[in-house]
Amino acid sequence: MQISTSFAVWLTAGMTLAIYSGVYKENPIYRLVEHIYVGVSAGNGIVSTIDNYAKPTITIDIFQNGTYSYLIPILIGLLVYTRFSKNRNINWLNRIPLAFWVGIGSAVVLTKNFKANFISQVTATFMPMINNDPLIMVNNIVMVVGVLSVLSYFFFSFELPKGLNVFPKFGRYIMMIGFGAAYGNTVLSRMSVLLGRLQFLLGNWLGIIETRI
Amino acid sequence: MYRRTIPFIISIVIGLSYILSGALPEISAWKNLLDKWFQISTAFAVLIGAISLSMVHFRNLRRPERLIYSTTLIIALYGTVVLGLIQTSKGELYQTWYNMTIVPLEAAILSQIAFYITTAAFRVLRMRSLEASLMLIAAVFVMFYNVPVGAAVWQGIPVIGKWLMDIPNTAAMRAITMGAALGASATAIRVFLGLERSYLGGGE
Amino acid sequence: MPIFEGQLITMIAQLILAATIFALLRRSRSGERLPKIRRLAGLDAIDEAIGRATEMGRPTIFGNGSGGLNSAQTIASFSVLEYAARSCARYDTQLIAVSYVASVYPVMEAIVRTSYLELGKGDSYDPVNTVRFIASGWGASASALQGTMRRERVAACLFMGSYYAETTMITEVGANLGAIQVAGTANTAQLPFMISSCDYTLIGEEFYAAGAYLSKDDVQKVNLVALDYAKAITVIVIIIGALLATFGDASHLKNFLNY
Amino acid sequence: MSFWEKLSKMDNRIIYTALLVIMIWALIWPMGLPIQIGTSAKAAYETFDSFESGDILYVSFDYDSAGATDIQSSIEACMRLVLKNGGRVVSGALWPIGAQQANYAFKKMQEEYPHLVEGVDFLNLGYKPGGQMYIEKAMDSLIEACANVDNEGRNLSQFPIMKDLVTLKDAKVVICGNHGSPGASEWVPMYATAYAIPNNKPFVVAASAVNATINAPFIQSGQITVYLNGIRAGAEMELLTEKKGTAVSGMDAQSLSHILVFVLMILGNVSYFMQKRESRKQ
Repeated sequence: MQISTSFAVWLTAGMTLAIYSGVYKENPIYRLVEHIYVGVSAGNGIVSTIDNYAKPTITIDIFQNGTYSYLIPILIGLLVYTRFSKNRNINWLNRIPLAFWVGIGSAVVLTKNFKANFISQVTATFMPMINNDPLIMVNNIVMVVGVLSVLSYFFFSFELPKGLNVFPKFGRYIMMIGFGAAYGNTVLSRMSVLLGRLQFLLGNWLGIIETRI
Repeated sequence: MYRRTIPFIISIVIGLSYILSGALPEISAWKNLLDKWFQISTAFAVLIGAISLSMVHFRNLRRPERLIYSTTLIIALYGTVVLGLIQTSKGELYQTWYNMTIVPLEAAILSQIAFYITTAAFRVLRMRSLEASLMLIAAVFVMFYNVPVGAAVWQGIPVIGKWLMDIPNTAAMRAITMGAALGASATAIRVFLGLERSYLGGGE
Repeated sequence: MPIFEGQLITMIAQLILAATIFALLRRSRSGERLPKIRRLAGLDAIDEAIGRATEMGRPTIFGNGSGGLNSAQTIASFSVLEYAARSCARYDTQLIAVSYVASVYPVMEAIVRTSYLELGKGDSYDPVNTVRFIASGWGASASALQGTMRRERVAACLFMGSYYAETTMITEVGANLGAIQVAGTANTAQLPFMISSCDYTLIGEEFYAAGAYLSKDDVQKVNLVALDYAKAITVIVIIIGALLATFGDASHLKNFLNY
Repeated sequence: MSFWEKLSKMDNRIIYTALLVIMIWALIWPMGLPIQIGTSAKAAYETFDSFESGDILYVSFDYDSAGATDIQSSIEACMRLVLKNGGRVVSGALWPIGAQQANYAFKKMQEEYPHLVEGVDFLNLGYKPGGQMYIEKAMDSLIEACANVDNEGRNLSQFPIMKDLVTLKDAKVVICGNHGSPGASEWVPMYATAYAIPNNKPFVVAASAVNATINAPFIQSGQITVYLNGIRAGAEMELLTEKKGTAVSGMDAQSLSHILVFVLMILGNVSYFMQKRESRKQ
């Protein structure tokens, strides 16, 4: 294990350190590297879409297989660029692809998404609240009451009767526990990203620890 | 008038026929075709972000304090695209460039948050109220449920952490998910009823 | 022939939701009153924050995150922006509205300018500095936003919209500046950071409700009322289901809903 | 200025340095705290150990290099198990950068199992646009969803593995590597709820920890069968497949960084309450 001799590794390490320098103090190198990142990632998105999808659609589907109907969606996609025209008779055409995508998107929301994110969640809450195992029983009760309380917290157009007021309050507490859990997991996740970079710097670059890909 | 009506009719016809052909196996070919069309049309609209980005940064070229950054961004963007079109994304030079820039920068930029989250723990997570305290306590248990030191200190930590994740957190997130699903459906319904046209942008 | 296999109830449920929205809208347009939407504490906090900024003679900053025009959160944020712009114009408080989404920026500009003009404060509207497009991409925009907040020494921060990882960075700066911060988002992973560092946070649907409450558009209000009905029915169905599961067998109801 | 006031005005850079120092410390001199193997890692092990010769695993790399530390180890461990049993692996990506993560994983697998032949035992389909519509299309025809080509731009019909994977429904298990959207929020409605769960097929998600709370309701309802949460699950999977890697070696650094966050929380709160008491005295 020794320090890397690869130019690419050194440059990569330099980029990483430039970003970290920005954490300590905002500086021009940090901003420069950040702008490189924004540019390259936008460029890469274009290149990989063209390479992996747009090009083969034209060369294979249209020219080789003669599926000329695919010219229609290509045209729909291209219409989006009319928004950059100043001519009012042309630039409204960019709404056609938007309408096409929103139409299909809304259809998916109404069918698949509603089923998965609503119906399946409702039926999963049909839990027996009496069980021989007291632990399961408590869990199920907390779950059902918790879901109902959080739902009741989000009523805006009518007030619950006096006695039922405890539910929205309880719902808020349950949510706070949920957000706490979200915080705990976020710590793990963010530290992981830093960890990955440190493993690269100490491993691939400086050769102090085992390398990672 | 037609500038708004035609797009609106398109979204209704496409959307409703998509739902219908998904429901009737006999005409599911239409849905399969639309799936493919959706993919193709998004693929050919891929330049839109880059164009908006370029417009902002070409405008910045006139501002001396932004000149160097915007020039860098434009060169990085178009350099990558040109290199990718000449070499394809599998070319050796492209791959090297990509591995040197995107791979480390993506992670390095996001990992800055590790630093911010640490200072936030010191500065802003205060037990100002019962609610904030509940949040903080849950956060501590879940944090130590996730790492080995938790169990090493006390076996109860992972048990409580898992319970908090599995029961109260699931209940809260489930209700929020349901609410969001209802909200999303209502938005889709408004699209089909013609009440929601913000997606068409401003103007006439 | 199976029609809507596994989705029949899904479709019927949404037809009912559609009918409710439609009926409520007709009622409201024929002049009948809709159920009143309760005022949320977070809205008072917005007034308080702008008031504090006015007293201190320092600016109020408004941001609406990285959502595009297709995001419901962005749409809801527009109502809050309009409200904030009108308050700032009325009290002659400097408003800085920042955007980092190219498509959202012109809409924000139109909203703020119109609000200033409607109150006869067109002179206070600064076309360069009131609504700003600060950067694109969250990394660049988060640091630009931090810089703006520090340089302008903002006294009130309103962060309303679809926020992601940048939350931690910007709310901490606001807290260090001693600004009153009011935030609202439906992105649950970011809520802990808002709740801990902001004076008031509109959680998830509360944020949409705030948008509808402040909005002049009756479609938004109708939508909220219809969703309340839907949630009430959901609560009843869950209670029935849980009772069936406890004292009998909920599988019939389950199968029915999945029919 | 009292001690507590001074403490609360401490320069952030001291905290940043402390974080860096303890993480580097733990990486160079690991303490080797024991890692407990949780139920979900065990469930994942069973799921993938049940693969038989010829069974196909489809992995969707819906993340970038920032999500990789959290997710890659879990996915590699799952692939390792499948390939060990003679199964095959096909990968796709809903994120442009995901295709590269798939390449890294396959390169590693080829080092471990040199007999693997590309196109026969494994294949990287690469990034494809469309998000949830890609999934929907792939349930009908995978080749069409991919516009006929793999990540290298080669025609898909020449690869034997694609003959047995006409649609996504032919895969024995699908794993989604989830770092954000598109990701599990697309796979759950389009694939899991609509097809996999009603047909008693498992649906596995390996996600960065940020997503754990959002995905929790779908785990409880069974729409996600096996859930691998962050680097922690990665470390557990590395131990189960007896191939220690970066996840295991990083767990000590994770432990220490979590302790630091905890200590800072306590310090912050103590100084908050002490200052409040002092100001009340005055």
